[in-house]
Amino acid sequence: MTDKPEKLIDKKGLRLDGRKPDELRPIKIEVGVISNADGSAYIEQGKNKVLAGIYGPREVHPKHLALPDRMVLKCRYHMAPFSVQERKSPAPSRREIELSKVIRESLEPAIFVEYYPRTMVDIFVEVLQADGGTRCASITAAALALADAGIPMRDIVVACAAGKAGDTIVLDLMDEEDKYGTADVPVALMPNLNAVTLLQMDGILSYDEFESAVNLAIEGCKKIYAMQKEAIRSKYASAKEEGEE
Amino acid sequence: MTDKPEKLIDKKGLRLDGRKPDELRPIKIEVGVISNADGSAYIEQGKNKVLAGIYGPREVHPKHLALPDRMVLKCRYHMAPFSVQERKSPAPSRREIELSKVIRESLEPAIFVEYYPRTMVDIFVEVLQADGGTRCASITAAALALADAGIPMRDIVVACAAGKAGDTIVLDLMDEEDKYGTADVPVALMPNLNAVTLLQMDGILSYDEFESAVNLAIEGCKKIYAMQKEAIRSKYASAKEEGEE
Amino acid sequence: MTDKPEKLIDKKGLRLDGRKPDELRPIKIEVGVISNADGSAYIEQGKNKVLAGIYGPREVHPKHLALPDRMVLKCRYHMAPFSVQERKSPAPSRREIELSKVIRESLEPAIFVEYYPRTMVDIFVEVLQADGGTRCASITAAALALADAGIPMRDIVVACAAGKAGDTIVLDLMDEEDKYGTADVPVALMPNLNAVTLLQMDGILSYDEFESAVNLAIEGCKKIYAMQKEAIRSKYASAKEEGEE
Amino acid sequence: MSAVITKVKQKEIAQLIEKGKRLDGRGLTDFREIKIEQGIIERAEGSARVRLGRTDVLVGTKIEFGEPFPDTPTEGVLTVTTELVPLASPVFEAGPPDENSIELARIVDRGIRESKAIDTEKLCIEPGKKVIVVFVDVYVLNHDGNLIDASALAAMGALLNTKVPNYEVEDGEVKTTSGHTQLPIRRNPVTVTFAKIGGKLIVDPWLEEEQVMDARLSIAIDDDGNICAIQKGGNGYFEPAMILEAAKIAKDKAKEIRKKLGW
Amino acid sequence: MSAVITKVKQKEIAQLIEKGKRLDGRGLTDFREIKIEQGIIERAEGSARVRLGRTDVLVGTKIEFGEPFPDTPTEGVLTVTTELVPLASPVFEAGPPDENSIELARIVDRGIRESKAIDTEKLCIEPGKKVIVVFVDVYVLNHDGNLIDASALAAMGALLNTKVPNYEVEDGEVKTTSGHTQLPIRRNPVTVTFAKIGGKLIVDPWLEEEQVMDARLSIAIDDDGNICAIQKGGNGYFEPAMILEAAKIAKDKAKEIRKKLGW
Amino acid sequence: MSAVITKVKQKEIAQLIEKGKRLDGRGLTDFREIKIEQGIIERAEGSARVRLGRTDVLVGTKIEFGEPFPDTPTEGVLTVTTELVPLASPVFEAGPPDENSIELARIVDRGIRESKAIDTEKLCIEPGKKVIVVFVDVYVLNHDGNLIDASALAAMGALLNTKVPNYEVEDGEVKTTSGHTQLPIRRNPVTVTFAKIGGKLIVDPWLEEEQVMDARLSIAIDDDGNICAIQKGGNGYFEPAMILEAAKIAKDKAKEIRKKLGW
Repeated sequence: MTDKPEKLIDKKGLRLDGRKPDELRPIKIEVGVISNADGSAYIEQGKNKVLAGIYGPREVHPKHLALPDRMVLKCRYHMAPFSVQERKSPAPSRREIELSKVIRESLEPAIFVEYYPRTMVDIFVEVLQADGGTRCASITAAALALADAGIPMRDIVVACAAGKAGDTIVLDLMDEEDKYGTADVPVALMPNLNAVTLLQMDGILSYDEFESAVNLAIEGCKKIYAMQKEAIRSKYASAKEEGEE
Repeated sequence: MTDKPEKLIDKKGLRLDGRKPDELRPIKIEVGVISNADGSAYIEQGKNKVLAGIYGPREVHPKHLALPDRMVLKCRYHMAPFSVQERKSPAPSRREIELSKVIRESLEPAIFVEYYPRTMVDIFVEVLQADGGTRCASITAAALALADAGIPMRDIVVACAAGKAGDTIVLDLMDEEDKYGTADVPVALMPNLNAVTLLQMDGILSYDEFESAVNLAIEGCKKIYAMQKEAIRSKYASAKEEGEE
Repeated sequence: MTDKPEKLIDKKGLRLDGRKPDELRPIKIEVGVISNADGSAYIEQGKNKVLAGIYGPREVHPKHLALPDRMVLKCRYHMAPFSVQERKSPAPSRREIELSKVIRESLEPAIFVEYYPRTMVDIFVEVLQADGGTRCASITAAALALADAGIPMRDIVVACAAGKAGDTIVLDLMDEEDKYGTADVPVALMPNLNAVTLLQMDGILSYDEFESAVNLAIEGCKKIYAMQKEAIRSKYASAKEEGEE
Repeated sequence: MSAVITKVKQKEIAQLIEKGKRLDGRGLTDFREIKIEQGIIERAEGSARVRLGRTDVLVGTKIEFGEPFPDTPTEGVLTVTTELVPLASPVFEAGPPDENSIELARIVDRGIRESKAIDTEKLCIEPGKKVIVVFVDVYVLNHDGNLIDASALAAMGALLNTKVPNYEVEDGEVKTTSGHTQLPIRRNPVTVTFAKIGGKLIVDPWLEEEQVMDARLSIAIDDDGNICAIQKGGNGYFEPAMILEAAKIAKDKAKEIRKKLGW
Repeated sequence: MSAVITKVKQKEIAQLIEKGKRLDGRGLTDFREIKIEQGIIERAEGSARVRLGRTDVLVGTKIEFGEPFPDTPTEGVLTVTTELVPLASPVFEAGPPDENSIELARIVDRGIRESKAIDTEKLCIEPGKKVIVVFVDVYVLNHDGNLIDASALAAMGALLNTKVPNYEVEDGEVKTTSGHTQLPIRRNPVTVTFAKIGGKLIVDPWLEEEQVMDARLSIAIDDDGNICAIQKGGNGYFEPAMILEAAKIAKDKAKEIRKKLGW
Repeated sequence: MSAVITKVKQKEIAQLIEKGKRLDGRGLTDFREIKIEQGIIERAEGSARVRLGRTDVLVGTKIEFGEPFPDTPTEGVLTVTTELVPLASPVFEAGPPDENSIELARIVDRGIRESKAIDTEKLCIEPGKKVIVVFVDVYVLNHDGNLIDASALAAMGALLNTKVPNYEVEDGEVKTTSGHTQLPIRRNPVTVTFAKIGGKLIVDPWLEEEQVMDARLSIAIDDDGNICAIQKGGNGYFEPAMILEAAKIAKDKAKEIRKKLGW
């Protein structure tokens, strides 16, 4: 177990990993990584390693859950037993069940669910390694997987947290800041529509601090959004190259 | 935990709570207490606090359980985690599963199940606080809830236990008498039909003692039956008043 | 718990229970022992006591599992809580789930599954007492129960293990040889077709030892096969006698 | 089973019973033939198999060392489970115990517990910390009606031949040593089950009778003829007089069975 | 419910809200009438029943002695569960908690935990070994919308009247003695839930409003007016400005409720 | 999948195999390309990802301190689980492990255990009380056939880079200290899986071959070329001679793979 650090922000105003308050962790994104899935994406954000896969639109199972005017969206957020310090039992925890719900509800506003009535789309998120902020990384990856699967969407959803470490409002909290910080505000956004699709908060913030945190998280979302677009472009490009060969 | 009392019956022949052997605990009954339910009732009997609600007749779920010539009756007896001294896990215990069955089988003889073929009636009993004799209080309340829901019945079922505390045959055992007494005989009755629909026994009784206990329990049932009738009357009256206002 | 024995094979080359290396344990077989089942058989092999019953061909439940061109075969291998030294929880263990699968897959090659499309046959195996080699005894009994149920088959499947105890290749391992021996090779066979339908191995064997063990197990299978035939004959005979009386 | 067939059969069975007869030739208060074999599972600490006609129940007991319940710190623990394995009947399904299985276990448990059949005080090793735990596992092998009486008999039969391994306590841990003693049994309760069909009581209903009965009543009787446990089942009712009649018959039948078994 | 009816109702409700009105006559930021009864379950260490209009939630607390979490060895443990028993609504089903039940429990838990409402350091008996465990069991009796705010209020109401039995430690085991002290409560957070319907925010949605809302936002406010927990729910979204607006309203409403309840 | 299509495909695949060819161009006893990456999950004590063609398996190991099994009081504990997460294939479903998942875990476990790959005696901390527990969690990321060989390889790959944290025992409790040692590995078993199609044996079946195979045979081979575990699967059978042929091929293939990986 990591011990509680003395200070989350040093004298120079830098964080434990040397980042400035408004700096993201290193991010690596890949699209189209699971050959069996209809769409998939992989993200590394700091030490987070998250894989998202999409199956669908496909037949609803069990059948009686089918809806006449829209698709059914399902989501399963799941952590590998070895993804965290103490081995996690494979059975879904209450936390995983809640996160499955909020992740689904953060992606659903983007999807034209009425385009595919009587079908089902499954979003599967597997956290292979966790480092604080897995729900945001999951949303970012799952949105790309949905795009990769060709699910029609209003925008690509992107997520990032801001929060308070020590007395400072910081972006993209890592594990220690999540655990020992004052507050954590994960936000998911459809940048083109200026629409927040996920908002949670843990900790204590004044109204003004909350406003700053939300605004900082939105800035972070926009930066990651650019990387999402780039990842799609580079997959298309390589697919095109392969096609031309 | 309450310690074992020295004597269950004092020199004057009175019980721990001052009752005479053939005396009921104070009883309070209310009908129509859950606005969402099709019928409901609440009973306090001593420190027992029990809520019963009825949903139905409604569609059978899952469908293949529907019966062509009668309604399906389901019953769930459930205790709140805080209803007993040691916190009870919310998962149904073996005891709760057995009681759900015997309560259902004590109510079913009263219901004209053939009037609503292909439907289902759900009886939900929630024990908010337990004080000995919850199954009888549950039956008394559930029968009223069925009446409140307008389910056609031959009679209102009513239940009460008798038993043996020390050397005395007593009516309506409280928690300590249940735990430290010699025998407990819960009985449910359709008074107008002189029909016993629940009979269980724990403990040791001679034939003669058993006969006395059954007769005493039946007397108790008849007294509570009068209160049931009164509770229905007073609900009707207040409904009528509201209608006239 | 039985302690680890000093030697599994004594100076005379005999085993703990006095058997020669290529000798089977005493076997007792009965066919038609469960009146409710469509077919059944009971086997004692050493201290193993195993009961197998067949229900079917019957309607597939749940319906959507029915296959248009063949029967569905199900198998449940289950141990009674008191069948082993330490009480076994009634819930199916991972071992029981694996054995249910390999037993089913050892019997299925013998069955003309295409004769009864859209039906299901259930094989239920109950181990009442375990003494090493329960899977083989289960297969031997279940194959007889299938025959007793009149399920059309290419051959009667029969099973027996061979293995290595100390430095010796031995037949039909008992509990101590299973636990403290070097290797265990359970084999199921359709003798008339020279077809191996079950093969597993635990332990360490050279190629030559493995070849010897497989051959010895096949010899054992053939001996038990004769007893299976005899058990069927004697059931038929007694049924005939009853008919003639 | 189709409801129509059941009603025809119900009528037929009820008409016979009206005349004091039963489909299998028994009188109204006759048990089927009872066969009991004890000690047949060597790996179990105790065992018995009871056949009541074609109903076939095997009970095995296991002994473990464990903790007492907080409210009875000086008493051993009794745990009864039943398994209605799908081998035994086309209507039994694999999976966690359903309400019928749980009710059966609790009736068997109640008969043993309320009659104080086991001297649980003698099963205490260290008050509040270590006691002997007795597992009674009821395994139904063939279901042809009246599982309650067959299971209750087999459970007592198994307890009567249950051996408790000798043990010693060392550093708070219990270890078995060689040898064993008999489980201390004080009472031999016998349970008698009635079915009400067409307004009449019959004893020991077999499967077809159970399928058409209005209600069921099981009464456990101890060695002194006292009643020690009762359970009504089924969707029908009993008039109070019929309950008292059943209690009297149960007393006689239990005595008869106890005599037959030499208990 | 048919999707067509929902759309008609959604339009009707949204049109009213557009005019600043609601079906039940409330203003957009009005709560329904709040009734709270405390200490009504004597067997529980604490209890409270909250009625928010026809929504009816009972919370009971139980105190046990147990082990701390490894990463907070000097703090007591808080466990919140919710049961959406089928008695309370035709849409609730018996069985293990579903995602709605779990989300509700976790929102209630978060409001209490993040506001540091309980002084958990005072619940430590022996660091790393023994602490006081507080169970908060939320029992919904009737569901007519906004279970979050009703449950959060009832949970705090129950904690405020929770008694911790006195105890002594002997040989590493904790035993209760006579008497009790009050559970140490430092903060009284209040949760305020919004629904977004037709682009407008309303406070304390009742069942019909919940059925047609686009999205939901719950904000917990502590005694100093700070935000201590937030949860967005539902398949819609919020513009950032609307979130900030909600945060301001929540602060006012929480203050109002705290005043009304004398917290 | 329609049974008709399967039969057509089966015929096509079998005819190719008859000519010594396979759909993907491999020879009958060729493995697909094997890629292995080790140590890629820093939070795990050991990890490896194996790609066998498009089949993709990630294994992570975790180390805990726990109790030994009663019958092996001086040995550490090995626990292998597999998760066939629905991400990896349209035929996998969320939920508790099914028979395929359990069989896979038990085959991987058997290969490691029976070859005595781990020196479990060195994992004993205090005989009968405290030992090191090694969790091997097999996580299938993409299923394109022959999960057995890929999982067995990834499991050994992860064990080979597993670090055991240093520890000290204080008052009967084990605490980790700084630093670590390598998990003691003695053997590197390799599992080789065969499919029988149209009377012929092929090695390393991919998904389409698995869908049409008659039966499956997996043979684990240790460093000395001895057989240490076997599992037959599927609804078909093998002639005894074919089993012996497979055992010979497995010995060669295992040697080849071990050489390629430098094990």
